Amino acid sequence: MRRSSDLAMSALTVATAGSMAAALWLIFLVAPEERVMGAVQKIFYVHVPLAAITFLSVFLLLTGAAGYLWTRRAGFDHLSIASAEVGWLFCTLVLVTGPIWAKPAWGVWWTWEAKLTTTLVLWLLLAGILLARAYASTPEQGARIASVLGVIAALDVPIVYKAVDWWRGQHPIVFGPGKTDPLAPGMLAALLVSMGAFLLLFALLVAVRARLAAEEDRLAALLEAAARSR
Amino acid sequence: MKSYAFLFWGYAAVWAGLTIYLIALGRRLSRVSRRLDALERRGGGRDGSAT
Amino acid sequence: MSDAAPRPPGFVSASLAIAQKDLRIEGRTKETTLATVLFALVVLVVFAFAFGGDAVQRAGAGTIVPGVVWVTLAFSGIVGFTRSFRLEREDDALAAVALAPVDRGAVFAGKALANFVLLTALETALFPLTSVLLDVPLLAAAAPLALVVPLHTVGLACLGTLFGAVVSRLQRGEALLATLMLPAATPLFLSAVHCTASAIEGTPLAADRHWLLLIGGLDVLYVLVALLLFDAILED
Amino acid sequence: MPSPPSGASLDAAPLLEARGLTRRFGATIALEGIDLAVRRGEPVALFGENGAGKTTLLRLLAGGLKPTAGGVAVEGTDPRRAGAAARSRIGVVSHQTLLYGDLTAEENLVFFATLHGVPSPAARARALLREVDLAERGDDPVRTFSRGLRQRVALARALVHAPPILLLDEPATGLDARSTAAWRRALAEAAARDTTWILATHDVEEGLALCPRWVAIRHGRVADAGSSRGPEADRARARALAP
Repeated sequence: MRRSSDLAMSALTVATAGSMAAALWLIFLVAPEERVMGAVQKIFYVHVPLAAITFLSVFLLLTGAAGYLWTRRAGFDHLSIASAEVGWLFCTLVLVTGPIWAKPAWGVWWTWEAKLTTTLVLWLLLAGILLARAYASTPEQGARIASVLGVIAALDVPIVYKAVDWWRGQHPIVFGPGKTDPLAPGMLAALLVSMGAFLLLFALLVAVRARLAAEEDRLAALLEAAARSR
Repeated sequence: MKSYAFLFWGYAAVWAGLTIYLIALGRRLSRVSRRLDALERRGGGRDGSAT
Repeated sequence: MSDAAPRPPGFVSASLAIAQKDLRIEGRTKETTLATVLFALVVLVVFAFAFGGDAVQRAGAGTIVPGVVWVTLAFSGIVGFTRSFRLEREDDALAAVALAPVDRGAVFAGKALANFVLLTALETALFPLTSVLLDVPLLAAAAPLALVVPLHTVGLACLGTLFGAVVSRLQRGEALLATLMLPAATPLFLSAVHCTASAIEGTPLAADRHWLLLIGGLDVLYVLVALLLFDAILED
Repeated sequence: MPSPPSGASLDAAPLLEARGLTRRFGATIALEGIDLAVRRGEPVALFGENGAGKTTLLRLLAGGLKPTAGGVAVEGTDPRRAGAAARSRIGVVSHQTLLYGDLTAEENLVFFATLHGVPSPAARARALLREVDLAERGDDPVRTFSRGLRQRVALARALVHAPPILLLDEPATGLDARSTAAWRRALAEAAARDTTWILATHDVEEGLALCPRWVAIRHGRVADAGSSRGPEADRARARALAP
């Protein structure tokens, strides 16, 4: 069984690398340069997939966390660990690429717009979950507490978005060139391929991280068994 | 053109972040499997499948 | 025992017993009240230093006061939430409560109720203090505030109790309370600040219907989530 | 697992029974396949080193912890399944007092009596305070008590709903000789009112004195069991366990 999962993992790695290369080729060599923003608009092709996948990871987190609380199966907790950690990484990259794109495009690093603010709050919530797990006195307690926090965070995110939206009122700032200008065909292809590539990368990272969690569990069990038989 | 500097840093940040995470993950994974291998070899004959 | 057999108390009477117990302890030690009110006063003073004494006159009461009040409440509240579970952990009395034939949700409800009462007591001290120190006529806005503030205090008490329970299980976890709780409280704060500003500026509450609906929904959601999750939090 | 016969009757369902009780904390196995039956009027001493799983076993028996596998039956029903009804058949005294230090002894007892739905909590609290010889200290905060006195209040707290089973986890650890004597007297009075207990302890002599049967656990499994009233060899085996 381990061999077949190894095979799947290798296939996923190859697919990720291939699609990532294709995405980069499309982004830099095929997609036309945006007329208003210029070359910097090309950050869009990584920023948007990263952001979309960050919010996808919240769904995975909710699944893992609620599933663990319901069934107490370790597999759900491994999913919850992986989606929280990889989601946090992607969220960090979204928060880094966003301002780098916004500064030359709109002249500001940051604005308290609903999507940005929600992403920032999500980053804090995910960081809190990772931190709380590190503070737990046993892995089992960490899993339980992180699951509780994961459920709260996942339920909170849409409400945060709505509240921030009302808080700021309707703002004319348009994020994503799609609304000012229909995407040129080359742009759309680059975006879609890039989205696919980052999805594969996300899947790969989550799978590897979940497997690490499973292996760590197995190691702990073996150490325990060894201590017992001595 | 200044815009290219932003583009460069944007992509640099993404790839740096992903690379660092991948390296960290790979190191943790190899350390765990090294320890697992050592344990399984030592306790090969005995019941090594506690979970 | 020869007399009538014990019959497990219902949800409401169990939570009332727990709230009453918390408030009785507080009545005896007055630790939470003293600590939170003094802390609130300190935060207010720090705000006055930070903004300059006449900030309210320059920027307008609606801009400054709601933020000051809710930041102060959140941070002093955290002092109280920490204490609320410290008294359960000291001799692990909560373990004995958990062994009683009582729903864990009732434990949450009781402690949240006690925290709500303590927060309300803190607010009755905080609003007059703010009014005096920042020189804003809050008395004029007393009626809408009396609706808006308790509505948000319910949410704050629920979140504080929920997260207070979470960090009380972690080793040295109390330091994490603010870090974990405040991001989750984002919608609550946005709503609290907005509605309080409306109340102070005299905007009719009808204009904030959607906010009031949101906070009402949030209060319900927080209670439901807490009732569902409290069992898992208190398991060990 | 060996369950040596004893003098007591073997009639009705055991008061408290564990079958194949297993508990893992993540990968750590705290208990594995514990079988244990406690019959009315036949207290059991639980011996074992620190970390052997005594506390985990008592918490599983009390229903405060979910077993990973196996089950517990209190008078034939599962406390997790039967919930409130079965949980009110058990009282717990632990190393910690499980009391509120800022409340008086009486207030503590009234509070827990209320949570257990005892008909008239105040009267019950006063009766219990008399029983553990603390009637005149009832209005003092528990914080002001010595450890010996606190453990007596803790015993009263465990008895508040008159449970037929007491789970005692190192209750007398750290008590001086006089407090221990007073504590044992209180326990003996409870026994006179048809209370049975499981006593987890380091102190083999105490366990043998207070319980007619003993069970030793090691690494989360039942390692040995015997009688404290039967042949001397049984007691010697228990003593040999002492670290």
